[in-house]
Amino acid sequence: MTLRVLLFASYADVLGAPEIALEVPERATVQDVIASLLARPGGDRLPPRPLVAVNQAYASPATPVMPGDEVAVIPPVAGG
Amino acid sequence: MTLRVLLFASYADVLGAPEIALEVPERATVQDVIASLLARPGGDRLPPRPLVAVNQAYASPATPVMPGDEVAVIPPVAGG
Amino acid sequence: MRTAIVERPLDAAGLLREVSRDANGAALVFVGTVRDVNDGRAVTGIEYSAYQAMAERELAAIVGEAAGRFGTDDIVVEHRIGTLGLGEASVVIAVGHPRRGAAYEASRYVIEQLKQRVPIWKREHYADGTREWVHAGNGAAVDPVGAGETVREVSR
Amino acid sequence: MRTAIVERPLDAAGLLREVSRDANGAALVFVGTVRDVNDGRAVTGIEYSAYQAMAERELAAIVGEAAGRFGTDDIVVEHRIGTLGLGEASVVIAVGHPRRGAAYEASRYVIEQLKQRVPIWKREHYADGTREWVHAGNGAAVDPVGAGETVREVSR
Repeated sequence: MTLRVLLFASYADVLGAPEIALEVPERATVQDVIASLLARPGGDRLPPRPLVAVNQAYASPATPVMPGDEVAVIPPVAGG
Repeated sequence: MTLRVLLFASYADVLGAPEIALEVPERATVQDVIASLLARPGGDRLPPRPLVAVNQAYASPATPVMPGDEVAVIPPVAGG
Repeated sequence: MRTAIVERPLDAAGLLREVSRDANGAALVFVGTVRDVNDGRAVTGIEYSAYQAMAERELAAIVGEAAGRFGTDDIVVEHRIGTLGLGEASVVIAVGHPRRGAAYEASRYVIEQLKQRVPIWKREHYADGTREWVHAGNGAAVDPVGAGETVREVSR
Repeated sequence: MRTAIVERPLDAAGLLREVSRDANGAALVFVGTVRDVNDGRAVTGIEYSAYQAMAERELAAIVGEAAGRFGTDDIVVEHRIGTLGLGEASVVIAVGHPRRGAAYEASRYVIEQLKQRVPIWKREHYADGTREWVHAGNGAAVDPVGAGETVREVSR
């Protein structure tokens, strides 16, 4: 299935876009999303376990993702 | 000798004036000032060991006082 | 560093500007105000008085201590005296610092020391027309026996 | 309670007014600003960006937690995004509370949680014309190998 994945800040820079369409297996989890991202051009410059949010909430690697979910990869935050 | 003693807030109320002239022995200390104050009308309503400042600094009971010193009796503070 | 005991309304925004410099990443402004209820009684205003010369010295000493201890000269404190209405500011403490942790610590140090050491007193005015000296509970109070006005211990 | 991620200059005095009520004896305003030097390098400005929808949710959640934990609904937080110059405020946290201790604790809770959880990022611009993403050091960073821009870990 195809997922829409949001990228921010340094992660958007290294993967070359603020948003990408990612091909993942059916019944995929956050871990599958990460594996798919790391395999893309520039993905070798991501950390091995980046933080991911699903539908605007931090998610664990085991969290399932479905088409239509808002999936975002979150670089270390630096607000304040 | 005669000392000028400043009184504030509730202490000025109970002793009836913001400033009084107090008769104390030569070579008096803060403790003598307190004893003399407690003996005045209204002095029974002061605490037994009120805080005293000499020349605008908190003083101990043993601190000597001299004519010309600015002596003040300090009620519990409540700033802020 | 600047400290003052004043008889005019306090300007928190002005003090904030005073401690803001490009070298500081954090500024903290504490404002103490007159509350409408204290210890269950309806308050209509507070009358602050000071042993002004000593209060100024003591406040300056506290700010000097905070500057040395927490590593910033950007500390400004003003305490107002006179009669204040509800919601009016009695004290403003502004601290600027390169780092936020030290800004919080310096601000807290100043207000706690101020409340313990600076010779300022307050008399609350109540909705029922009475008024009372308020003591912070950290020292000896006037014996209220026979007093037309009483003294209570409170904390804020 | 009110929280917002905004693209305009912040008004600390306005937020202070928003949390000031006659029932509160204390108000505390924290202002985070752009520093001229970070880690020894001359900074000329900072570009803040956010995952805006999630940042708003996370910020509101933090303020809700602080309200419950410290017992006040008078908490207002605004975080600015976009490009900020030296000395400009990136975040303002205003807390009103009947008692000062809880005001300090609530304010500190909000800024510490904000820095850990709210998806906002910053890129510093330096006097030498370069710019870098700044990471707070509490998570994984981009591997800088081969990068035209590098990522550093800092704290404020």
